[in-house]
Amino acid sequence: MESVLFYIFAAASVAGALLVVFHKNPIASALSLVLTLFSTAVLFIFLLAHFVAAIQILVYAGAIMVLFMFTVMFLNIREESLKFDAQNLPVKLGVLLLILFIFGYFASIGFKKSFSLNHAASLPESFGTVEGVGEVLFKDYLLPFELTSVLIVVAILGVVAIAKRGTD
Amino acid sequence: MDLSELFKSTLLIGPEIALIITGIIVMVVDPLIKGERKRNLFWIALVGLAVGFILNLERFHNGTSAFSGALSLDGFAAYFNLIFIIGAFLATILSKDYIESMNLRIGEYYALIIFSTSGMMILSSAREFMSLFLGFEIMSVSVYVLSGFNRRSVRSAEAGIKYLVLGGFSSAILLYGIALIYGASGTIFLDEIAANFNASNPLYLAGTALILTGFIFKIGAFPLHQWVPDIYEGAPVTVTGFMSVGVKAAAFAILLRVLFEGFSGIEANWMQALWIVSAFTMTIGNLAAIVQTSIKRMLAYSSIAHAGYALVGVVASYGGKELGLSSVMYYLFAYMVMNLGAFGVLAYLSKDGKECETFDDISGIWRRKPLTAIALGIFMFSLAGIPPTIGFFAKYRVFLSAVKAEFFWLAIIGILNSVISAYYYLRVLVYAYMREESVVFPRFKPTSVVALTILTIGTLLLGILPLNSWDLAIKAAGSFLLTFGAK
Amino acid sequence: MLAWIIFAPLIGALINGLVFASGFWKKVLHGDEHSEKRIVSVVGCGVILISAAISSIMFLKLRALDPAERQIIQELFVWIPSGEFQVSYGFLFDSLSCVMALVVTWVSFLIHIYSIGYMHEDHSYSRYFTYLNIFVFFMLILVLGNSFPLMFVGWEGVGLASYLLIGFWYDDPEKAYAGRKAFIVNRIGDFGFILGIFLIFFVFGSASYGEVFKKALDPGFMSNIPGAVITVIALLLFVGAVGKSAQFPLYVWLPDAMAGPTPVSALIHAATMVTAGVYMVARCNIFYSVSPTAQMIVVGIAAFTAFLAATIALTQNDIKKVLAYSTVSQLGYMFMGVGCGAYIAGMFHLVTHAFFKALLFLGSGSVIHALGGEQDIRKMGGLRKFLPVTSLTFLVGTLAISGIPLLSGFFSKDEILGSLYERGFIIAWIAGLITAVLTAFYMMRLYLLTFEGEARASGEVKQLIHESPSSMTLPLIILAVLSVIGGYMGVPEFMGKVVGIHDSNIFEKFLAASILVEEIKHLEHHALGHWTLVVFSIIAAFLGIGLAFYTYIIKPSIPESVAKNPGISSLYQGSYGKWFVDEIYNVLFVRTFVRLANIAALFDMKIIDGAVNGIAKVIGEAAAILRNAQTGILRFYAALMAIGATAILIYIVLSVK
Amino acid sequence: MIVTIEHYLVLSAILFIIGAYGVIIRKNLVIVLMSLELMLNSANLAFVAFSKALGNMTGQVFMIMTLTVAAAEVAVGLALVVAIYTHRGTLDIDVLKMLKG
Repeated sequence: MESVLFYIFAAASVAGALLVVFHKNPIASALSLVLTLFSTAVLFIFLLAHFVAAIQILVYAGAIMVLFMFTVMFLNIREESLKFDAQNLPVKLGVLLLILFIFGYFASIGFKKSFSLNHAASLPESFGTVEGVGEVLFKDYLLPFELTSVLIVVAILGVVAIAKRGTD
Repeated sequence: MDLSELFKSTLLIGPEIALIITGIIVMVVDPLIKGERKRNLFWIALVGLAVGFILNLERFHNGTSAFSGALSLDGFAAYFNLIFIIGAFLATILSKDYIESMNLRIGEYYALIIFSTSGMMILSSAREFMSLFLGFEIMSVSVYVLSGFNRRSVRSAEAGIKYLVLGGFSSAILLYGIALIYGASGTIFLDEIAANFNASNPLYLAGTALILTGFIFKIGAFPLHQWVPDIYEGAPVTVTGFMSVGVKAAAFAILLRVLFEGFSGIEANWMQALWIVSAFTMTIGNLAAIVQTSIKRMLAYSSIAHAGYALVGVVASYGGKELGLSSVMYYLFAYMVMNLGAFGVLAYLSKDGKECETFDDISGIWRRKPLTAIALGIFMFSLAGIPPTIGFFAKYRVFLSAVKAEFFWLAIIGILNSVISAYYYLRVLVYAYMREESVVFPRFKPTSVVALTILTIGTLLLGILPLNSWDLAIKAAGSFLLTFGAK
Repeated sequence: MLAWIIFAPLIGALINGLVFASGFWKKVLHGDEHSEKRIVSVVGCGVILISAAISSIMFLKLRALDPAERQIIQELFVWIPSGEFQVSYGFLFDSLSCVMALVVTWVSFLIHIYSIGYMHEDHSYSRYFTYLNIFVFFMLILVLGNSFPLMFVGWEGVGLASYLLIGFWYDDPEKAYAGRKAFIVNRIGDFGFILGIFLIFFVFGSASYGEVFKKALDPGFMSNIPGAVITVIALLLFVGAVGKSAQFPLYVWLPDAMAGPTPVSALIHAATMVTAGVYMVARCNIFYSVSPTAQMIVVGIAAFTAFLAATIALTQNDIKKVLAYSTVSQLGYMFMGVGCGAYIAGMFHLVTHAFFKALLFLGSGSVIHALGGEQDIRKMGGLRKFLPVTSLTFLVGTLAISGIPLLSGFFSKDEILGSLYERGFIIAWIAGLITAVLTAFYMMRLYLLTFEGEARASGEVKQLIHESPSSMTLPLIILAVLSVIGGYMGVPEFMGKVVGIHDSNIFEKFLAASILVEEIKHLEHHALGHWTLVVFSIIAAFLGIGLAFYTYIIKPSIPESVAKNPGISSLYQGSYGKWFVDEIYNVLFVRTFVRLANIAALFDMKIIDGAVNGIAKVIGEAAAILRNAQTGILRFYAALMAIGATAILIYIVLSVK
Repeated sequence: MIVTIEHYLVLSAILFIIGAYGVIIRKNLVIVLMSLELMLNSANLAFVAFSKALGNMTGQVFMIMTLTVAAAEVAVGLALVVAIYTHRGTLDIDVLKMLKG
């Protein structure tokens, strides 16, 4: 059962990603990206990362995608400027497949020694919950957490500097 | 981590906090004051950087770590912080006249310079990938914005978006590498990664390669150097000066720390890769610099070449760690002084919204502004590595450590390159000294002159009398090795 | 005190540069040009006089010391402070550097004085003196520094000053180009030199003369080092010397460097800077003495250079070009001397050459000055009656360089030729003798065409001809006197005995302390005796002079018929065209490199000038390729980056076994 | 067939390459930024997958950090896109070649 669901959502995320890359209309691309992000969130749940999955949907698929949509709408791109990527789709897809093939080939050379993960014997009880993640976040990784605030300040400042009109 | 430890750790990162607070003050005060008075933000920025500088000095004496080992506040970090803070300080002074004459937004500019510096400082001491990545991004996002800071210039906006896209691309590669390393070792702390390192596990190798790629991008070295000239040319010239010295040095700091501490298990392999990278970087940077018609772009290519010279020192560390590392660190310091000076002269000669960037813009400055011409000459000689300047001294150290480590061919390629490089640096001087002036030069700008004087004297004096600047690099390299017990 | 020899010119340069050349005097102090020139002359010449005086005092001090301990070392402070690689600012005043310092300071002083008259009309007078002082400063660092890095500082510094002075009249693009050519060719030499220094560092673990030479003399230490390493060091250093001292194949820059003001040619491109390579070889005598291969190569290149340059000088019509090729040729003699192990003989020729070549250049400057800038000897002639002092002193210089007995050039050249023979470099000896004939011939030709015969200058020019001011003639006279008597400090003992001087060859005795390897004293068994060798030299000198007289005075029709003779004219054209070395370099580089880079570029290539252009073109082609890769298109960069990232990934993954 | 961590890794690698491919082939700046998001998202997937395999939650925390970074980059990126659009009236990145050579 799980494997069927995995393949469904994995296929959905790959399909979404391909549509992002190959669809000529940015709005359609943005919606496809939502599909990918959402499918990924489902995969997170399979991976027992419930809190992170929720965040993924709230922040990523919600907030960030709204930003994208807003920009696309705001810029009000004309129809003729959408034509450019439409040609040669088969060629481009072919190239992508080729790249994947080459990568796969080299990866199989490099990875011919089967790599080993130190699989955990058992997962902690609070794995993936708000409590568990919160404890790690605020105990072990407090500094990075604080640094994100600086990063966000920088981003806000940057957006203001670039987008605000007037010199004063 | 309990509360008292947290408190202690917070106190220990005083310099970083000082800068972040300064940045926030600048940002908050900016909208509150109007018009001409905004220029006073300059002083707040300087005071903040000075405080950071003083607090940072403490670290040379007592190396320690904070946040359960996430940050290593050792002499190595202190040395790099010195480069960042001095660089930011002088870049700020140089920027004052420039941003006023270009009519850029003052508050955001200073705040971003300072935030970016704080990101670099996190980077120089990070021993844990999460802090590292955030420091990396704080620094990068700030300079993306700074590159596109001149909104009236389409070239600046172009530089900003190019930098952001390519930088984001490299950040994603870096992040993926971190993920692989995390998967292989189960931790993101460098010391534990080194302890678990297993060269037969391909996840480690792929992770190392991807992380290396991310750093090579930020250094601006072959084969990920293509962004450098475009972005350096398009960004406002003071920003170019700042990022060519700050971002590059920060990327080197983190490259050294991650490679030497985290991935020492396959030292021979990445060293070989860096050998090739270094040789190509020097050669490509120098060759392309020769045919440039814009000084700014020429200096951008020269900055690629200099990244190559510094990489020679990294490779030389294979033979003698202390010597090689210290030569890289000293090189970056020297590069900060001379390159900031070179860009400073360009900033100084910009006027009324027009940047000084072509050779014609500096033609004949000797006749109108002899002192500026002398400063430019000294910076060019230093960049070309002609004695007795700091540039010669730094190159001498790097190549000497390469010879000492028996990397003869790399040393020969390096010396050959620096021989070639004299040609295009000299061309600047031919225009400056031997041509008629073709543009009207801007009038005297007292603030920039202060910074240029400091840099000129620094370039010359540290070349003639390096005094303890070299010892400091040795000590810093020693403390770096001590941090992870390699000494 | 020693340091002041060096710092006096620096102070002069600072004053002249910052106060006068920067325009501070005119713009801020509103001083007038006349007083500016006076102050600049006093400062410029004064500081050189100070350092000349100090070096003389130091020389006396040095002589007072016991011969075995004849060196004065002054360490100022540590320059490169790091454990085993420590380098300090230290100055070494031993007999070798003493000789060089005396020559440099006194000849510079005379040329500074001369420049007052020569450059008087020039608008950039203060800039000129600033550069000249900077040059002396770096030259003294080169000569007096006690370590290889410090020598390198001076080495680069004199190159810089030379570059600034060649391109001094920057309004003329050709002259600015000549400066650049000199700089680039010198960088090729510097490349070898600095590699040599690094290798010395690597082998000896130090770079100061004291330690390096101490270890090099220690048989225990040397037994661990393969002889080839020392040969490589010696040859790398010699590459530097080949660039700086204009030997084949890097001599091409020196004739072009004559674009600078004539006193500069005299000082930098004849008397001092170009001899730096000779000084360096003499300084590193140990390396050369233990490596016969290196000696063979040095002597071979030197002999070939001497001969080649002399043949070119035969037919040149530009007075300064003749002297330039003559300088190249004479430098070849010096390298033959130091190369065959006769370091003192080489240094001796360096000193006497400094006198007579400076004299000849200054004399030619006086002629050019008098003729209002004319340099073509076909438009001169008969100047003796207009310029009596110049012509007389010029004649002295000509005879001295030709090796006429009892003048300085005779003793020094003879000593080199003698040493070559005694040490078994027979081919070089023969080449030297032939070159001596050629030298006497072309120098006499130069003198005769310039000063004797009928005046070929145009009428207007003739009106203007005047003897130069005393500031110019005085140095000429002093140098002429030195050219006559300068040889007597090095009279060989076998000659001294004849006239009953006990203490002959004081030069050799003084310098012996600095030559760390015992020179092979005159070998006992050789076919020809001392006097026979001397006679050969004398015959060579007189043969050349006689031929010149015959050709240009007795039968003036000969040159023309020779030039037209089908058999000889190709030789004549070859010599006149400088054997087309510049063109050959061009073709070589064009063919081998550019065709590889871009075949189409061949057709665009204009074969104009020298190897420099060839190399520059090659680099330019490669650079253009790189440049075309920089399309500015973001996607393209991202693709390149992705390829780069993949390459790194594959490299790392596959390289780990 | 049991779904192993390797499955997730392969999926993440495919998403990463598609994202990188998007950056390389697309001319539309907004879509280029979306492709960057894809790359970051694929790294997140790898982090969370490893987190499950290793039984420690560092990977999940890292994913949260990446989220912040992505948000910051997108915000600044879109601001720059707007700036470019006001200058040039297009989102075609191939037009952005004033800086070259």
